[in-house]
Amino acid sequence: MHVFSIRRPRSLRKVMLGVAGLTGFLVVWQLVPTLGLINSQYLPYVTDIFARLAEEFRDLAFWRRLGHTMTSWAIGLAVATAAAVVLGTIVGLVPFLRRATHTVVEFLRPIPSVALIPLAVLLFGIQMQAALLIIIYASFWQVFVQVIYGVADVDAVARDTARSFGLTRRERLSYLVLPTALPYLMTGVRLAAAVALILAITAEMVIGNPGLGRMIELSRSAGDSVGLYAFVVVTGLLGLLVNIVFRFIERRSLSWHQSVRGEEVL
Amino acid sequence: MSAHTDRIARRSRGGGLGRRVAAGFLYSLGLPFLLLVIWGLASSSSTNRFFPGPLTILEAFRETWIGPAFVDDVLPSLYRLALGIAASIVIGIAAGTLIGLFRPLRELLEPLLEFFRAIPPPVLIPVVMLLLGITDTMKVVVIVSGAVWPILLNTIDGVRATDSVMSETADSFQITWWERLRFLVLPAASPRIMTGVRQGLSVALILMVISEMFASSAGLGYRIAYFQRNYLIAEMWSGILLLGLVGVLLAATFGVVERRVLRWYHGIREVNRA
Amino acid sequence: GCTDSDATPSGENSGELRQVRVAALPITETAALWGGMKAGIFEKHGLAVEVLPAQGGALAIPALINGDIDFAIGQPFGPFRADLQDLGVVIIGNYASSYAEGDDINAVVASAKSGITRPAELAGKRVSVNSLGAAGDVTIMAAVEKDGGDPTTIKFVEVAFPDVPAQLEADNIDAAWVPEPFVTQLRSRGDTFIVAPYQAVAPGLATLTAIATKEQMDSDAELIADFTAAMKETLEWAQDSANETAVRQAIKDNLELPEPVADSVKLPRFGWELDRASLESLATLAGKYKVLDQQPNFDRLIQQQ
Amino acid sequence: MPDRSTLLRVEHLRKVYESANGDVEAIGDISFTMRSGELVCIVGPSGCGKTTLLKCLAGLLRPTSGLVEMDGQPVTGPSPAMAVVFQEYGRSLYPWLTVRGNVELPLRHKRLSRQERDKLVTDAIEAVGLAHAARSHPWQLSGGMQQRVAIARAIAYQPEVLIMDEPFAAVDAQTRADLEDLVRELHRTRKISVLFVTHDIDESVYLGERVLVLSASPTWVQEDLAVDLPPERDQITTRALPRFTELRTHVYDQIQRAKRGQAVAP
Amino acid sequence: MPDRSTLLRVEHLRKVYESANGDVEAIGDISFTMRSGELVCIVGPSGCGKTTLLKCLAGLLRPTSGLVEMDGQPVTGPSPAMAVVFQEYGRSLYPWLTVRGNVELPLRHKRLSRQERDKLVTDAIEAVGLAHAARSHPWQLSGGMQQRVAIARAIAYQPEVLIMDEPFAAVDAQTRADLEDLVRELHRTRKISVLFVTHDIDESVYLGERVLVLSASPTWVQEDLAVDLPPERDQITTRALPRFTELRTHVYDQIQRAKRGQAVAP
Ligand SMILES: Nc1ncnc2c1ncn2[C@@H]1O[C@H](COP(=O)(O)OP(=O)(O)OP(=O)(O)O)[C@@H](O)[C@H]1O
Ligand SMILES: Nc1ncnc2c1ncn2[C@@H]1O[C@H](COP(=O)(O)OP(=O)(O)OP(=O)(O)O)[C@@H](O)[C@H]1O
Ligand SMILES: [Mg+2]
Ligand SMILES: [Mg+2]
Repeated sequence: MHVFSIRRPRSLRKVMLGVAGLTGFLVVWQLVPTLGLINSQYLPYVTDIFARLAEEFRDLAFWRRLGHTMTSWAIGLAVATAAAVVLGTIVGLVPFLRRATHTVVEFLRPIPSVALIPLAVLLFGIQMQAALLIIIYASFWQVFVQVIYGVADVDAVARDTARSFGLTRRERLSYLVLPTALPYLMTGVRLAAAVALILAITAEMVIGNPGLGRMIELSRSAGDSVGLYAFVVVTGLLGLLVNIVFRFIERRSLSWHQSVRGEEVL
Repeated sequence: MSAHTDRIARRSRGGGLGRRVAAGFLYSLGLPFLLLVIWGLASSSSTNRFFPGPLTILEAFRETWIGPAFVDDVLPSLYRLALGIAASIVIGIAAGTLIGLFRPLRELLEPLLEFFRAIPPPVLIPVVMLLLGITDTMKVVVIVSGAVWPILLNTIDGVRATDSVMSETADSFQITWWERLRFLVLPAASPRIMTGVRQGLSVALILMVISEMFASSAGLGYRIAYFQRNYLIAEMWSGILLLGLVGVLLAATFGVVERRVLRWYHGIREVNRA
Repeated sequence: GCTDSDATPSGENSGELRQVRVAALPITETAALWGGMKAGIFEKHGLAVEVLPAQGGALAIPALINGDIDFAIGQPFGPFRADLQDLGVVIIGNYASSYAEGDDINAVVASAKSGITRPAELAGKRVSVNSLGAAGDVTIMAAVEKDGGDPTTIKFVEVAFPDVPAQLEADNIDAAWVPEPFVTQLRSRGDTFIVAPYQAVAPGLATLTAIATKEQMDSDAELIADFTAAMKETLEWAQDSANETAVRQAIKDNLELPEPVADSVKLPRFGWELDRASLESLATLAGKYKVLDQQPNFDRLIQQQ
Repeated sequence: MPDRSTLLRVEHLRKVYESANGDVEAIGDISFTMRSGELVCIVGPSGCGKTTLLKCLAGLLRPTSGLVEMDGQPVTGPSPAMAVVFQEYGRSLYPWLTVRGNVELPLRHKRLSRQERDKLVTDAIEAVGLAHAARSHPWQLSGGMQQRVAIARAIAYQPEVLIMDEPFAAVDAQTRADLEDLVRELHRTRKISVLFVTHDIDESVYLGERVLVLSASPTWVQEDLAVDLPPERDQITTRALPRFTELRTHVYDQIQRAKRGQAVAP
Repeated sequence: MPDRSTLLRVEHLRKVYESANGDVEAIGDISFTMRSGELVCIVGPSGCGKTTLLKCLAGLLRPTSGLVEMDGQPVTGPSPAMAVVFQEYGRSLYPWLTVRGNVELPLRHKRLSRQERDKLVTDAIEAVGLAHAARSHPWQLSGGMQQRVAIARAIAYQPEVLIMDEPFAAVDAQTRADLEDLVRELHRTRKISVLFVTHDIDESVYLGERVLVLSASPTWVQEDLAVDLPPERDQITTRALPRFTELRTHVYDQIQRAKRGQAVAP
């Protein structure tokens, strides 16, 4: 068995496969109305959607709306993540707090943010803050729960090591607890990023402040299915983009972790 | 000066049980009770109609949910919720395991999954409705379309993080594919899977409401939307209260299951807690 | 090259104008408001209006109470409910009404497959409205009863207007209550017009009203007066058939409707004068069909300006 | 014993770990053969590539270049006839299974009756002196006990080839002696071929029929020493033989030279 | 050396692990004292409770009953003057830090200048022979190298008391000898008190001023042996002393009796 060292261009293959997956999906989509499974009036052809997208991409207004949506997304996600990491770490580390807050957390978590929109409007009016409140509320829990579990995952021997060397609380946090919780946190943030995007758009749809969501709602109420799906596709693409960014961060920050380094061997 | 610790040495198992249950009770109800009191005090001094006091809401709760509404609105919702959760767990774990184990599959599907994950369910509902009609199936599908992600993502990440020495052990002993799954991959990923399931539970509940807020004429979510539109503020809050209670109930049930499934995991954690 | 469809014609001299925020749904009816703004009617009355596309009364009324917006244009059921809950909301004028005769602005249309031809046959069938517990289902029930059917057996489902054509075709519902342009669209593909429930039950019923808060009325009578004057003028302007092209142009400017639809969509009757009797009869019907369990206090609610 | 067939043939084996901060040449160029039924001990300085070598032989790691043949077939993956005791014994046990479950696991897919399997498991656990702990979980055991579980698992599997990576590092002297005798007995009665990595020079001489001394990195086989002690060995008498002392001194010198990097590649 | 003050006093220490499938009595009744600056080796059968004992002394585990005093104060938690090398060295290293980062970590909260700290770290890493691997991550190292990182970390910390749990189990004979001399040197020049668990009987006699032999479970101190070898020790000459052979044979017999459970509680 003569094997020679070949560094395969992994990333290239990865991109190719990913594109293949997306293309396959688009082909299926194109086929559904073509074969008449669903009337093309309700599920338009992919080709039409791309034509519309090309048109939108040349429109400054489109980018401005996208900007609105992404601004509330980014602010909401950042605030939610920061709050969830801080609170999650504190609650996760202090058994008393964890037990005492358990019921309240479980009570608050399943309250749908969509149901809270009127209250948000009541508090902030038809403003971005109202949408932000909703985004933060929904994405906070995603990160919070992951952090609580992650913080509890510290290895017993690793913790004893920290204790025996008398690491200060801060050092223990930054060198032991957070690295352990980081894989959990990354998953949480990726979940929260999608949730925040969904809510940024839903809030715009319902509250009606400017952004992608309002465009979706406008297309919808006009019965313009090509426009509707074009914006939905933009949403999906945004999700994809956000994920690529987070994957990149993850590969950087988790290069030591089994899930990332495991890919390098064999 | 000595550290004789004879007295704290052993928790007596029999008498301690009662006290543990009492402590558990206190822990789980202490903070909620405290918050209720604070809220009651705050609302009695404010006159904002949109934030009624707890007593008003409890009254509304009793009138709204205890009675036929429970059978007509709540039970069907819970039934769909249960179906949705079960389907999400099965799909999430099964697909997550496959995707986590097979790198090409992951590379093939990841962009597609991320694409779908970002699409807001309210936009998805009309399409699903078109395919499945205005049926329970459609609502269950909507629930699954949201609740499956935390489970799926956590499973993928958990499966990918299986310790290298452990999987080499499995390789070297020629463990069959099925045994590998059953005795290595799933247990190793189970802490992550459980995190995902716990997330998924509340997301499922949220989507149950959303699936009923659009295109429906009954159900808990529909009721809440209805109260909202009609400014029946106390009733709306009582619906949210009910959702919260369902959430707590789900979490409690899940807690029991988790303690069973992750007994080894919690065992390790408790070992050196001096 | 790049375009910018948001670019607003410059030259707004909003120097000493008073800022007013009005919530209105992004539907064709709002064209009168947009058209009036463009025609400079509000400016003339010292107002600079900003239209916020709030989705329905459920959001507009909290925002009104919160003071974030000054006025809302919405269906009368919103203020009915708000009045029942004592939220301090008043209807200060009409905005748009249905037609007492001729083609109305909305109708119940049944799919060809269902074989329904008249209102009484809706009994026992699945009928969609955009929002349960409002004017749609109340007037449909009344129309069915009037035609000899049993209104209690109708299965109402919530389906958003834009989704109706697809759902009708997929046989998920038997009939649907839709406004224009969907009525025309459905009829042209072979579905059956059943009834225009507003016209059948309460001819000339108000579909949209102008809403404010009692508090606002007491504290800022000047604003109310200015807005009333401007609205009166705007609605008269919009109702004038000479200005129809301008109104239709406002639709095209503000909604993403296809051009032919914008040109042909049926517009409601605009007017500031409230028809209190039709509103009261609507409320009575709602009481009868258990959609409202109490009657709103019309003396308090309706404050025609 | 020249009639025994060749079990393992390693030729010009080379392994380079590629990583972000530079490549590490774990194995330079190793060639040797091993006959069926032989007991070969491998010694060498810490970090010289013993574990890497074993993983390549067991088909767990793909060599960078070179040939590994087992029974005349190139090794492409783990073979069912082989059992491995890993150096990182703690991590090779599954914490969610009991001791018994861990030992039983690899037997599940062997076609054995319930009784046979139970007997194998019970015998193996008894042989390493853990009968009293069979129902404990690995994390409830001491380090040495964990290591013995890993050994029991390999024994119960009844392999034809047993690969052991410092299997007795964590057990006390007396237990170690007992386990050494157990391995020799398995080797002699069941004709199991054994590849045994150890740092204990006496152990390598006492156990082995051959001792391979590896050089420091870049690794090659510095010495392939035949142990000409009688096949019947005994902790007291064998270790007291003058030839034993000669051999162990020889190996010790070799190791010392290897460590100091004084040996020259052949 | 009777003038040296008492560092550690252990009286009637008992530790029972409570677990779902029954309680395990890890330590029966241990009493001993250790003077400041002493080097005490602990030997005993596998699973007799050595690790448990060390954890209790280090303040990482709360004894079920009994007294542990250090410098006259009861031990309630880990002391900053103490460094521990854990038996599970692999798990006590943080995979997200490099070798250097791991060694440096406990020094961070010591008030040291940048240069001092760097020097300590570099020296410690060189002392264990890992200068070439300072920038690797623990999972890129061999078992023996990982163990040496854990040792380097403890040395760099410059503790007054050094607790080592089978620290040389995974390194080769030559490296082991070097590290033994390193420990003795630290002990002699810096007057560090050392508690050293080992399974290598020769090592315990070569290193220790006293050897504590523990019995099998339920554990008590079976023998407290003073090693009356000259303080200046040397791998060749000391190990060749007849007294050395006498002592090691004595300890070996004790271990054997301990293992067989023949010894009787005092
Ligand atoms: N995953 C890895 N990535 C990069 N380098 C590695 C990896 N695993 C091992 N190495 C390097 O390969 C070399 C050989 O390692 P190996 O574990 O085979 O040594 P060993 O002979 O088993 O040592 P020991 O006796 O200490 O266990 C070492 O220099 C080590 O740093
Ligand atoms: N977390 C635990 N839960 C229950 N029992 C435990 C736990 N840790 C250790 N034990 C038990 O306590 C006893 C002593 O364990 P300990 O690790 O102290 O032994 P040791 O002397 O260090 O052994 P070795 O030399 O093998 O490392 C063993 O019987 C072990 O099974
Ligand atoms: Mg090794
Ligand atoms: Mg131990």
